[in-house]
Amino acid sequence: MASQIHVNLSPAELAYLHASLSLTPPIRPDGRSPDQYRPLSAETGILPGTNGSARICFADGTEAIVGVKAEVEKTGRRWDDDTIFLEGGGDDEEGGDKEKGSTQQGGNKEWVELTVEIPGQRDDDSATVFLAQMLSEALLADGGFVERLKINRGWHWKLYLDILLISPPLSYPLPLLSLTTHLALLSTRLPRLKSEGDEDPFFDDDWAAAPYLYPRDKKARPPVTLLVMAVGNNIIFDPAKEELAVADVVLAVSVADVADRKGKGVEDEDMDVDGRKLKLLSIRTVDPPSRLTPPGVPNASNTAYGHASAGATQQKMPEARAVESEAVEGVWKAPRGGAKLAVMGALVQKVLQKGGVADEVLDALEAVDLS
Amino acid sequence: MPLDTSTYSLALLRVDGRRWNELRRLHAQIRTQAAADGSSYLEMGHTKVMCVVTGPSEPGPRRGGGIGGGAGGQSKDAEVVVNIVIAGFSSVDRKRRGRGDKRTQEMQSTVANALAASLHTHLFPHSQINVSLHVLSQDGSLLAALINAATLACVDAGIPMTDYVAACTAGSTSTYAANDESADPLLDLNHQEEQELPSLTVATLGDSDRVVVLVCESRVQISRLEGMLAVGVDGCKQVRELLDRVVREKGQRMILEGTVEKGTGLNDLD
Amino acid sequence: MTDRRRINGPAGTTIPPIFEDTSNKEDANSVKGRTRAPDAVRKMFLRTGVTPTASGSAYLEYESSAKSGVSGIKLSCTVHGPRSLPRSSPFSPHIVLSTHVKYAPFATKQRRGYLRDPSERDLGTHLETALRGAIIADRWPKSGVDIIISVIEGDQDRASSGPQSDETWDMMNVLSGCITVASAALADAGIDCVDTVAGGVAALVQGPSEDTPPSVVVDPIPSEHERILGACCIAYLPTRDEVTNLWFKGDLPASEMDLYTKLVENGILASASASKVLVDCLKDALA
Amino acid sequence: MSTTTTTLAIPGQLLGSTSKYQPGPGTHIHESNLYASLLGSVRIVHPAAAPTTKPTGPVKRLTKLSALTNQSSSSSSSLKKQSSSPDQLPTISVTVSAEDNHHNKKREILPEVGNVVLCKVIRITPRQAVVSILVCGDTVLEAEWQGLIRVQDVRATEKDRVKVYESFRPGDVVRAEVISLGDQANYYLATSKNELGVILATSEAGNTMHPISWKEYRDPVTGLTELRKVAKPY
Amino acid sequence: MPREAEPSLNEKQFVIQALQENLRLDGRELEQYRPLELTLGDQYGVADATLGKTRVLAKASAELTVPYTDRPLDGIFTIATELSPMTSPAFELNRPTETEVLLSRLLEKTVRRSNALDTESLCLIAGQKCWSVRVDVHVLSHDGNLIDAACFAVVSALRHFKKPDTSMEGGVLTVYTAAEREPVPLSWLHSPFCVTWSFYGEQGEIAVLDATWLEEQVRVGSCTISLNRHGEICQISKLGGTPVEAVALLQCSAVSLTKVKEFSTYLDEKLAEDAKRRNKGGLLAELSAENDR
Repeated sequence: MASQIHVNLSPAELAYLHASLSLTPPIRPDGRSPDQYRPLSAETGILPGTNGSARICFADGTEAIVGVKAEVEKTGRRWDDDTIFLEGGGDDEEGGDKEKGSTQQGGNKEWVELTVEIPGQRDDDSATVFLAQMLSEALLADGGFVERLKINRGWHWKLYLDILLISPPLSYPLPLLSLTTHLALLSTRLPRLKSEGDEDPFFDDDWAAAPYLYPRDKKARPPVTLLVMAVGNNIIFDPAKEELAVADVVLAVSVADVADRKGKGVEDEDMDVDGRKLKLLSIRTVDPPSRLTPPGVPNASNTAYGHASAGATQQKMPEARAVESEAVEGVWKAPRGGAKLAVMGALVQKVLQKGGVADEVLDALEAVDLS
Repeated sequence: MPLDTSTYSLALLRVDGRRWNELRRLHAQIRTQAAADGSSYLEMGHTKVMCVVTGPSEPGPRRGGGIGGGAGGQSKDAEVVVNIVIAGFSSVDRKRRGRGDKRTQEMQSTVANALAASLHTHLFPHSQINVSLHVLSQDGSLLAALINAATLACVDAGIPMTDYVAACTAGSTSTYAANDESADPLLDLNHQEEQELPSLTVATLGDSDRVVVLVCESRVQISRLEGMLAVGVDGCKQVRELLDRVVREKGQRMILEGTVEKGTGLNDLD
Repeated sequence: MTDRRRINGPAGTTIPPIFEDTSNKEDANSVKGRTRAPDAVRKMFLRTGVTPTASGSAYLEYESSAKSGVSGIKLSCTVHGPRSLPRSSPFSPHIVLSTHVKYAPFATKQRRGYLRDPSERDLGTHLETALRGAIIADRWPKSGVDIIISVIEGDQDRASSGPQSDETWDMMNVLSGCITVASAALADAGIDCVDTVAGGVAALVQGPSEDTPPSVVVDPIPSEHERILGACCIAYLPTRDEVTNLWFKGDLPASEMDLYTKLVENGILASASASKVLVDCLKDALA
Repeated sequence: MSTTTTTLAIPGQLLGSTSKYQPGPGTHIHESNLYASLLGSVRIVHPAAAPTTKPTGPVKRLTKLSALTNQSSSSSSSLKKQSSSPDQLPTISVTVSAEDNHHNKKREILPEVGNVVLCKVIRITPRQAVVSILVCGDTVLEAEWQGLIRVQDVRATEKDRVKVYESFRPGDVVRAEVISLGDQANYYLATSKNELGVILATSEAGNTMHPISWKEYRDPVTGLTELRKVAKPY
Repeated sequence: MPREAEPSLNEKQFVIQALQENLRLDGRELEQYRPLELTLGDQYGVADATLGKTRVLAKASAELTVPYTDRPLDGIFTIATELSPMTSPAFELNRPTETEVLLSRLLEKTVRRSNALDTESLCLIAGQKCWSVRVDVHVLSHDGNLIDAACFAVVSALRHFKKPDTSMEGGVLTVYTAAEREPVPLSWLHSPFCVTWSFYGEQGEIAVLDATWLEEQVRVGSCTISLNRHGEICQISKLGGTPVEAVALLQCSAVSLTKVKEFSTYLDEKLAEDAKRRNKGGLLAELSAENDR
């Protein structure tokens, strides 16, 4: 959860931040507009040793590198209705389409292995695990992805995604990592299959001929995970560390572009103008670090100002810190409780609406030329 | 696959077409990253390493892989903490090694101690210098590359140091079993050669003959040590020159861009 | 991350049992689909104070489904603390919450190890997020509380050898249970909460045939449905009408936002009914 | 004693508006309404009686060690209270008490700034005395909380003359007041009041001593005196 | 975590001063070892090496397991080093310190990677059954130069160790107890030993062998060289520290060779002694079923 990143801001500063962010329009510390991302520079195909790789550097200097490696793996050996054809042999028809059915259900966890490396954090640290789970969850939720990995009924590709955060984690790295992963997958190519049918696969070793995992001509794109937060009624995208420190609620929303998705006959009518058809893959609540911020002391109960009352009444009353006070204007109080449903709905809506931020981000990423 | 050294004896050319005393292409950059105090990117052949230095700073909570000179920032010298991440995709066949991996830890402490020898840590008491290294691709001479990258990053970070710590590998043709004295020493081995031939990694301080790091992990006749060491040491001198050039060029550029004030006598330096 | 504390058997030598899929056979008594109404949650049993040594504890059990061989969920939760933080940890003006969710080795069809695997850690993080919102953290400075949940039975279809992907949906069910049971245990431990948080799950399921439009059900059991298109797990504060944790996963066209909202509403429905049980349980714990 | 135990409350239950009640322990304010934050019974304490009522939190424990102190000091505090808070709203609070939860489990409470605690001296240094807090108010604590009496907090006057080893010895039981939450490890305590200080001391000979002056204890057997910061007996 | 108490400034000064005048606190020459004692246990594969106050006990053991899938033709050979709090309060269980990691890596490189033990001979049925030989190193007391002592202990333990004899007839693998057949020694290829140098002075010009704990604490650098008696270097590791002239290192390696020869002769004597002690009345000749190749 985000609370792992520590912010040292005084209650006064927090109160100020919160106030300025809940203005309409909100005033962000770095002067961005609410749905504006940090400027970034990206490049792909930086590592010849991998099937696909990408590097993104945010303007604030945070930098991540993602490398994708693919290995051929026997399918079989799954506790599935179609374990009938274990070693790819003994093929019978309904085995095949059953398999299809099952893979459509979000596919096999084992086909994708995603690891996140954050300097200074153990790789089994719960925050890191949370990140990894979030990113892989988005990938797997899109059934089409796993179908891409199928070679034939006996064999499939296993993808290894290694995500490295190069810079020290200045802000919650989720957006950065997600964008980088997206690019890396876009640039990923798998060797062209030469064998046909269910025979053991062998491949064309001409790299130039290797097709992309996400073919260029199709509109399909890997998922991106956006970090959205709300302060008061304002919705703010790609929040910086300081902004997270006063967030009321933080959501991580994963969307993907599924223009070429067959199956449910819905997409035809509501294609929007640029033919992009967004799909909601996963939403997670991220624990806002604001809950762990130190509260301010309203002047009334500030003993330093001679109002000894608080001290005195507490005199012989253990637990009397519970003496509650109404929220005082300009005094920071760590938020309690959760978020109203309406707010959450608005967040998601803002992400998904046509021409919304998700659209913009995907456009921006398509602009990156894939070497 | 076994590397037939016979071809070498014929043409005196190595598998990748180098002579015995040739380095691979060494490409390096410094100040690759805005966020860090110091950063560098270094390629030796296909071995690619990134380095980020933060500090000298107040020692944070003890992190994993915290192996270094001082003792928990309590010492009167700055503690050099090195953290090496070997990316899963770096080697040809993907293998993932966790933080606990002993070999990585050994390299961490080696780099840390090598730097500590050259950096003026006594200038920063009770503080910590964090060096985090990322291995993006490996093709032999990994340790050497790590040391060089770390040195560059420290230069970029502006941490006072005695001199560059430059490293490279040296090997010897024909395996230890064949006890021929005619075996030639080799410079800067790649992965294939490292697998087949006896090799050692040597790092020297500046252009002196003084060895900071000497690591040999393969069986070799003691008689051959001298030859290999000699080649290695003078390889290090070449490497130092290259590193030095990188730094100077960057310096020049920064002056032209006006990012830094032009100091006096910088022209007579180069 | 290998388990160095105990002597482990050789890796990968155990394969989970695959039982004969009775649902394929045309015998009358085997229930295939869901028997409950779409908006009916399973009956659950909740009781606090089951572990005398802990400062707070609770036990939660879901009834097992009508479908043969599908087990319910059994969870036990213990709360330790508030206790003084270890000397190494820095000063904290709030209570420091640490959540551990652990499957018993026999809880699911596939044996779980003794070390927490990523999915368990993930659950722990979700749970923490859900509870952080409920707890009034600044009542307990400089102190920490450990919330330990052990999943005794993990809601998996043992009879039919369902595909792996079901696991994630099971996780959601388990998480909702964890949230409810943890909140009961917290109340039992006497740690200040703004409200009794309760968890609930709703899912978007494919109808019996492909052409029927997908429908929304609460508290789904994966194996009872043809296919689950998406599901969401919600941690809900009934009296404040607020959500502390929302976890949605699925495959939902952006054009169908109404489906999504419907899903969330049903999720809240489920957690509301869970919180009824919770409230009653707490009430008679007092009486 | 006009305390009225009305009903049972569960966390999140509405208790009334802030215009009607003052928030006491186990309650919290949300949108100018009072809600319960604990599982327990609701108590409404009327202001006139407020000072003399026992502290609501620890009432469940019957280990009275300092009844007298409560009387005297609470009366003193009552005066302050009168002056400070003119509006006399009844205080509403939710408490977990032994009788109303069937397996009578004790609920942990924390030392607060301003509490009087009883603690045992663990070790002394020239700068401070390290103590472990045993009793807070009237409640014997479950968890192990460590405290610190710094040399400048031992006495109200002539602080620069204070020597820790002339004020405390390991093993002494000290009555002290919490002055700060302190650092991550220790609460900061002070004995800079007459009624605060060592209340139980054993001599080097190992006998329990009795106080003879504001700074001396005497061993009844050997007749030797030792220096302490003596708490004023009642 | 508790840290080792550092020697006082005076101590440091004194030791270094002395070394600059070629004097050591215990009156040794700079290149002289402390008396090395080896005790072989009654059980096969137990070796207890003492070097002054440093004492290391190594125990070799073997069990039947399945070979690793990626190396079906090799047996398994592991060296387990754990520094217990018994050795020094600075060590904790389950949290390897730097010293521990480096020590185990050194033993690993010296004994295992230089394949002193022929692991292929440990394989009984390819891909199915093989011996897993394991050496546990226990440091009983630590007064400097752990590495050399530990390495010596490990090698002698392995040399001394005998594994149960086995036979294959018609795909049936039989493992004989010591009563049925005399256990057979491991097929041992060469005996590497570590020699650790400590360096002192500004330029690291003073090289000292077998430093005590106090001396180790004040040294500016160290270098461990592993050789066998045939003058084959198995491993060199100078992991940072104050730079040392290359020539000096070469001299060190030369001196190390002589030391290593002393070690191996000493070990051979000890083993011979032990064999004689066991072989009462020369019964072993009949008992052992292996034909000497």
